[in-house]
Amino acid sequence: MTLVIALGCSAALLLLGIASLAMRSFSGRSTLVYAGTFAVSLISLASSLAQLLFLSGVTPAVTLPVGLPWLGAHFRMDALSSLFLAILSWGGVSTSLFALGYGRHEPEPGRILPFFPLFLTGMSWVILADDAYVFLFAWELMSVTSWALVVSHHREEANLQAGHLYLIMAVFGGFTLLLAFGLLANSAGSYAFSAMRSAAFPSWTAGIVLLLATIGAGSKAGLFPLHVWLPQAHPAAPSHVSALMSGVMTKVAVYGFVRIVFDLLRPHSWESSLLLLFLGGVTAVLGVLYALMQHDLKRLLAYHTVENIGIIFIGLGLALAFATNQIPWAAALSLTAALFHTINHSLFKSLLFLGSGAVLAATGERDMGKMGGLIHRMPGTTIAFLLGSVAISALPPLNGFASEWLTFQAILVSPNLPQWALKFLIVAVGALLALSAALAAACFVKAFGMSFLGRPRSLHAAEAKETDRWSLSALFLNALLCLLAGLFPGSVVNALGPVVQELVGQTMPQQSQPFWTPMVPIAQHRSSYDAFLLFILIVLTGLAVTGLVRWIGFRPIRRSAAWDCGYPDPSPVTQYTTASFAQPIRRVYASSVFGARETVDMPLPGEARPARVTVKIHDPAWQGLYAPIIKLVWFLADRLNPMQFLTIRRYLLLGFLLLVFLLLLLSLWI
Amino acid sequence: MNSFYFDVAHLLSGSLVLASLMLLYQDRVYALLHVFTLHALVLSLSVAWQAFAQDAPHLYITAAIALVFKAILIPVALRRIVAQLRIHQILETVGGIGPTMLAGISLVALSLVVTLRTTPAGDRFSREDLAFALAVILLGMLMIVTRRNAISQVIGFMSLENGLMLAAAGAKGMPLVVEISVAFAVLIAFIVIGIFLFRIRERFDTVDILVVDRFRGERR
Amino acid sequence: MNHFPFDPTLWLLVIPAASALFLAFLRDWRLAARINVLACFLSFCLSLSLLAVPRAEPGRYLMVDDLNIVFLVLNAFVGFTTSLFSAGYIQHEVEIGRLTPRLLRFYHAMYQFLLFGMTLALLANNIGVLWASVETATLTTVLMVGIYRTAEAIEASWKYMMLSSVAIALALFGTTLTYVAARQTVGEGAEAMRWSSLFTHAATLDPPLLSLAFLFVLLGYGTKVGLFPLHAWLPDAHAEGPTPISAVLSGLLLNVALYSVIRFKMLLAGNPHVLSPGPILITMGLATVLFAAFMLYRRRDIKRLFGYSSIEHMGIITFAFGLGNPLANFAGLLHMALHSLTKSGIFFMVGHISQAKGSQKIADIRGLTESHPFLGWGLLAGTLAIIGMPPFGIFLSEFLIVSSGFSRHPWIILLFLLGLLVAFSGLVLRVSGMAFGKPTGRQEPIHVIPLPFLIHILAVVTAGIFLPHAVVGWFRQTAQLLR
Amino acid sequence: MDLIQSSLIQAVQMILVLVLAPGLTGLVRKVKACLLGRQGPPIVQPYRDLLRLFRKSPVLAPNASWLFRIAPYLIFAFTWLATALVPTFCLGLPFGPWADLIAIIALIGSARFFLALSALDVGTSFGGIGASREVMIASLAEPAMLLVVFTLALVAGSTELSTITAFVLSPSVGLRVSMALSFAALLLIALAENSRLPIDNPATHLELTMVHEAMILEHSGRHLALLELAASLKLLLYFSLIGTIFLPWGLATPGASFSSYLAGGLFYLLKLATAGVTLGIFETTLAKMRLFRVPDFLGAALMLGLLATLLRFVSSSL
Repeated sequence: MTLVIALGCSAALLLLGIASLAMRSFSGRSTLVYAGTFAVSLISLASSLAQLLFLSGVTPAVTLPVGLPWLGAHFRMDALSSLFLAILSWGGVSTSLFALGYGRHEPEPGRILPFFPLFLTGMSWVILADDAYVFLFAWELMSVTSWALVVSHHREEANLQAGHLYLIMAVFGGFTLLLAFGLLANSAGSYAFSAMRSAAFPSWTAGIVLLLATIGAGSKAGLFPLHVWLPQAHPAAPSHVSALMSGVMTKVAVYGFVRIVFDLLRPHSWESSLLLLFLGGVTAVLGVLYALMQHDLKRLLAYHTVENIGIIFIGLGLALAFATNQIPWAAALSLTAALFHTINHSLFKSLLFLGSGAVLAATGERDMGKMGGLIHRMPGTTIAFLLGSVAISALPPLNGFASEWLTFQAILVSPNLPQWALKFLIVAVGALLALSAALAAACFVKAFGMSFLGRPRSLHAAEAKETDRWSLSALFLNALLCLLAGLFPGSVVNALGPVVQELVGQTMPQQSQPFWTPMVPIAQHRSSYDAFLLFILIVLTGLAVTGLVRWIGFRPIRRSAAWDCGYPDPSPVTQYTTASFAQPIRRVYASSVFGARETVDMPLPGEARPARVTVKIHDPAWQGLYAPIIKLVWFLADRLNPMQFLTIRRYLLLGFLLLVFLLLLLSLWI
Repeated sequence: MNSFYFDVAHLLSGSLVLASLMLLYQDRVYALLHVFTLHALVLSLSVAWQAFAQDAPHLYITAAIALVFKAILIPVALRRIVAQLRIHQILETVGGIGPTMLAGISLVALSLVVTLRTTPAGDRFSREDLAFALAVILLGMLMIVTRRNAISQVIGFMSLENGLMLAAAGAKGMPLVVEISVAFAVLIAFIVIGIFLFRIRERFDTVDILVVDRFRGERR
Repeated sequence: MNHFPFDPTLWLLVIPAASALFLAFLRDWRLAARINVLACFLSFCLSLSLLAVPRAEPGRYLMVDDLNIVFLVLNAFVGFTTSLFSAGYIQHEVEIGRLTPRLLRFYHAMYQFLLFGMTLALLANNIGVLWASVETATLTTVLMVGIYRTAEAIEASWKYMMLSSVAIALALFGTTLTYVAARQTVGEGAEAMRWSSLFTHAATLDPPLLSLAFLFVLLGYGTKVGLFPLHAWLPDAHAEGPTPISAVLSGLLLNVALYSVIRFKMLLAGNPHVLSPGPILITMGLATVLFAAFMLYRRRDIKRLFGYSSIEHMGIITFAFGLGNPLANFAGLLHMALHSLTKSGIFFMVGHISQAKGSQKIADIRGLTESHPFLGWGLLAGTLAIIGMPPFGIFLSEFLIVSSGFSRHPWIILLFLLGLLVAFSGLVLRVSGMAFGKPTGRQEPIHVIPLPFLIHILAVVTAGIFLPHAVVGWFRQTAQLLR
Repeated sequence: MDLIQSSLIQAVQMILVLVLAPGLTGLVRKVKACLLGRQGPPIVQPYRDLLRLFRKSPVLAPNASWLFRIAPYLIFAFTWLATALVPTFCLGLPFGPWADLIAIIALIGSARFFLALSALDVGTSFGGIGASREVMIASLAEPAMLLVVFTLALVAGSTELSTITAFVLSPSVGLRVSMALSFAALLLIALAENSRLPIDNPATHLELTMVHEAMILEHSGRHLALLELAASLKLLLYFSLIGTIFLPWGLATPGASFSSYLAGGLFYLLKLATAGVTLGIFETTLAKMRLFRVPDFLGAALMLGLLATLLRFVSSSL
């Protein structure tokens, strides 16, 4: 039933997308499409939540007479699917709500409206698919529609390049998944997931499939070094689409990975987890370091997605390590942490991207170096964005901390693992995770401080207007969810129970209601965390102190020029900028990782020209991996191109040689 | 089928191969034309002989076509072209006569190896024929790809096609041979007229080189 | 051979032949275009009737069996839609004076004659007839390619002519060899050239001779398929001829040539002792895909670009048949059908685009989705279809080829995918450059006939989402036939 | 009864840390002054300063936002809460299960986050300097701290402070090399986190050197008072952390007699005093290092932490 509703919703979105083509001339179509998307997503959210929370006992399945001939299109909605469908639907709800207001700023809605619902449809089919063909079909559909959205602002050359890179990477990932499914289907004898579940795979197959799945899903999710397209493509799209891509599509990629590895494959060799842990750790740290180097708000957020994907994959790697060593309770803990972080990231990353969209709409700026002081102009957006920043920086009492805390707890049970390699690697990964958490805080001090605090750095920023109420409501809904998920992590953990149960065969200990009791991942004496009471206490303390101050003797506030050690600077230009803020961290980390070089051009006294600092940063992934490949392709293209310009005699010569060669082969064969 | 018939057929087709090698050896236009006339003559003889041997009267037509069209009309036409377009007497070859001859001989060897070892069961008659035919075809192609001169390329193509005729005639009881020979006559006519129409000077490559410079479809 | 009220196979040949004759003498080109469409429509209906009428025994020269029937229908269908497109196309050509009524008479006659040749090739039950008709079709296209009389056009058709005439010779030798191989067991005369009897005796044919024959056939017909390194004529012929002819070339003639290769492969498959064609086909297919993929990057001419993409797809199909497992064969047949639909559809768009922009240089085309939305999005959709993106059907065939082949030949499939990826990147690079960005050049709208393209793209989408069971059944038993 | 008692203890602890914190700062200053041969301000001086600051009316820059005004309260609340969670004179605090060691560190992190934001709010260059340097230092200090936590957690099998302390107290545990290493790491981190020498000089207002001072430059009146108080609370927190983890002797166990509680309190005061004196001596003996040598300093802490964690495996395997 729930599955039928969900499929109906996806079909409705499909129709909506097609219908928007029909209504080219109709003026209110933008509102219509987004409102429709909002309503439909709401329904599918309800159905998926119902499936997850109340009906997790039964897993509805449907087979439609379309798709791969002689097999049909299989759809299934188990706990995992319903969880991710809920994430997806929530993304749809909030982004379409935001777009109800934001969509008005769109110069060419005709390039977005048809693809926005289709994009959602593709993702929901990926999540509901129960055979390889439907899965890949939907996967590529997702890629194509999102590509169309990325290039929707097609007049900027940069967007086109970003879209090109994105599409190639997406297809590359699709191919690897195709190979993975080819292997699975070959062993299972059918493209249906049900057959793959029941099949037993030889260890080498399992290893290769896992590798392929990591590459395929990783390239979509943004694992280092497959992430390069992400920070270019996500910001290129309109902000509500960026929110969907960063907040939801990367999660769909995570879903694909979990589905293939934990559900279909169920590997038995622990070595594979080494790869995941390593990639996850490196991705987390490099992602946030990249982010710290950015000036473009949306690009910073996109790089941050890379970091969080790293964190999620660390959790998955841990789960794999424990599961393959038959320590199900620890596997359950790690998997819960990973899934919890998945939920959290989709919440606060959508929130932040929507916030950046609001800022973009208000100031027309993506460069943080031209913002500042928005806290006075856009109070609502500021509060929501602040909450999001606190959440993504993994600070209590918000949700980001809860999931990272669980991940740390999972890391701390690593001594139970028999393999030394894993023990050491996991500790190292833990250090990397801690590093990335600290850097994330730094990064969002920068992001929030530069764009919302201080004094406006440009006229646009100075004259910014608060966004419309639709956008604000979308922002605040996400912020509220971040807060709730942070305050009552126990309930979320309980809700994740069925998912974890069906994937690793055990769940975390049931978190005791009522909600104000602490969250206990393993045992009371071992570790526990109670966000709600901490929050209450913080609030109370704050109030108490205020009261105390008044009691000691309250004096009204006076306003006067800033002190600044006696050198109050007249112009906002003298404020710290993104580059200068990141400078210490750049000198500490980036000089080695990114080969960052600063050149200072200081004019002599009396010269009129301004002094400038130029920073050069090299992307190791691009320099080391992509640039050579591109060079090679063009080299070969150039080498082969003369084949177009040979003389007829030469062409005939080629054919003649081929003939003689084949004859020689034949004479040998006989 | 007693061995006398066979020996004559064998002799004729063998001499066709010889003629092909002679074609390869030529480096003067008119000499080339003469040798080709010989080539066509031998072909028509051997086809006629086949017609007699297999008592398949329709093959006589093929022989006649070969005689009239290839041995008389085409050479005449080509002469006129040479005269009109003032083509050089000297033929340029790619990589000299000597290596070409060597290549030709090894090609003959290859074709013998392939065909003779292919058909252990097949009757000697068609087997030998096929071997020679294949040799002639390969030599014809070799001529096309090693000669820069339009005329010699056309002649190469025609000798190739003579090989086909030889094979077809040798394949006992094969239908449509006549039609095919007619079709080829038309095709060759096309080519020759084409050369004439497009005023191709000196060598085929010139067309291409002009084209490379001005219009090889796509400029570099 | 039992009789029916009427024998569609014969009429399938009569109609194009007769109309070719008639059009050759018709002066009014507008009327000629209409008649052309009408004739194509009639033959399309006839081809459909083939499906309905119970099948006759293989005749002396003609036959209809599982393999060729779908290509007959496809042939007639694409011929019909193309004639619709060409009606609009030539109108514009006449208006800008690139074509004169005299040339058009020739054009229409040749168009029908070409269809006649291809239909005969598909219907032929005799390898000699097959050879003759394929060559007829080829020479017809040679003449059509040169129709613009520009230096480029003449050069292209000349190249086409030279390469194909050598190929003709090779194919003929292959045919002769096949005859000789069959003669001893099947018996002399036409019997030994008849597909129907050849297949029944396939196991007893002289193996080494048959292998030799296959090599020559492969090279002969392979040249028309456009397999590397015999492809040279294809891009120029596509680029310089009138666009309807490019559509027919890519959509039909390549298929017909490939069909003949497949026939011979089936013959080999029936004989256990011959050399297995699989590896050769795989190698040539792979080489073709990789080569075409890299050639896409430096292209400056939109039609040549898609010509190379046709080469690539012929490589893909050859590769699939080389793999030879039932799924791959199925995918190969499907891919043939879908490619001809998609590629001809693309050429419809390309034709209109080059007319709208007054140039087929890629550099002159930009921002189509803005200046000519239908053309731009159409080109984009066609490109996405041809590179195997869902919801288009080619996704299905590539899915099957790769997933079925990977476990057996992992490295080969990896190379294959590499080729696909490179080609993909090259095509998207060029096309997104043309479809997006700030429009340049002429921007005034032109008269477009959307119907043919829409039909094609719709058919391709349907194939990707839902293949009718009848089609699936047919493809499957044919795939079994191929083995 | 038990609940009342425990909540009473918790209340006492919270008041205690609040009362002691400024005194500790005063003590350190006094010691340094004496060592430098000055008389120095009396130990109670910080209390007076705070009181005066509380009475003064804050002066805000024209463009200071609401964030600037609530940040001090938040920062104070976070820090005080964190301090209240660390056992000072007795174990088994009722707040204990609310937050384990990781959460305590994260609370400090939150405080720092808001401090850095409020520093950026007015938009002065000094605020920027302070904030950017602070986050750089933190980005090194926090991982090091977490590695120390890992070691402890791996040794004691828990991140719960009371459990760790109980474990260290238990006779089973001998002298562990990894514990020693993490102790050293923790000391280094404590210096960095509390912006003491050689990382930062709390007494200076030289533009180039200051970090923490630069951040609170624009704050005044009660806001400044709260921030100062939070700073000294943080110092106290680290001291009591070191005390309760590495020298847990004298800590009263839950449900003990009043006298033992008293003893625990005295022990605690003793620990604080020694720590304060040591810090004073330490700070007088060395000079501040250049900002970009801080990474080396904290990198050492990081390495120590990692080494400790790895050695822990080895020692356990032996």
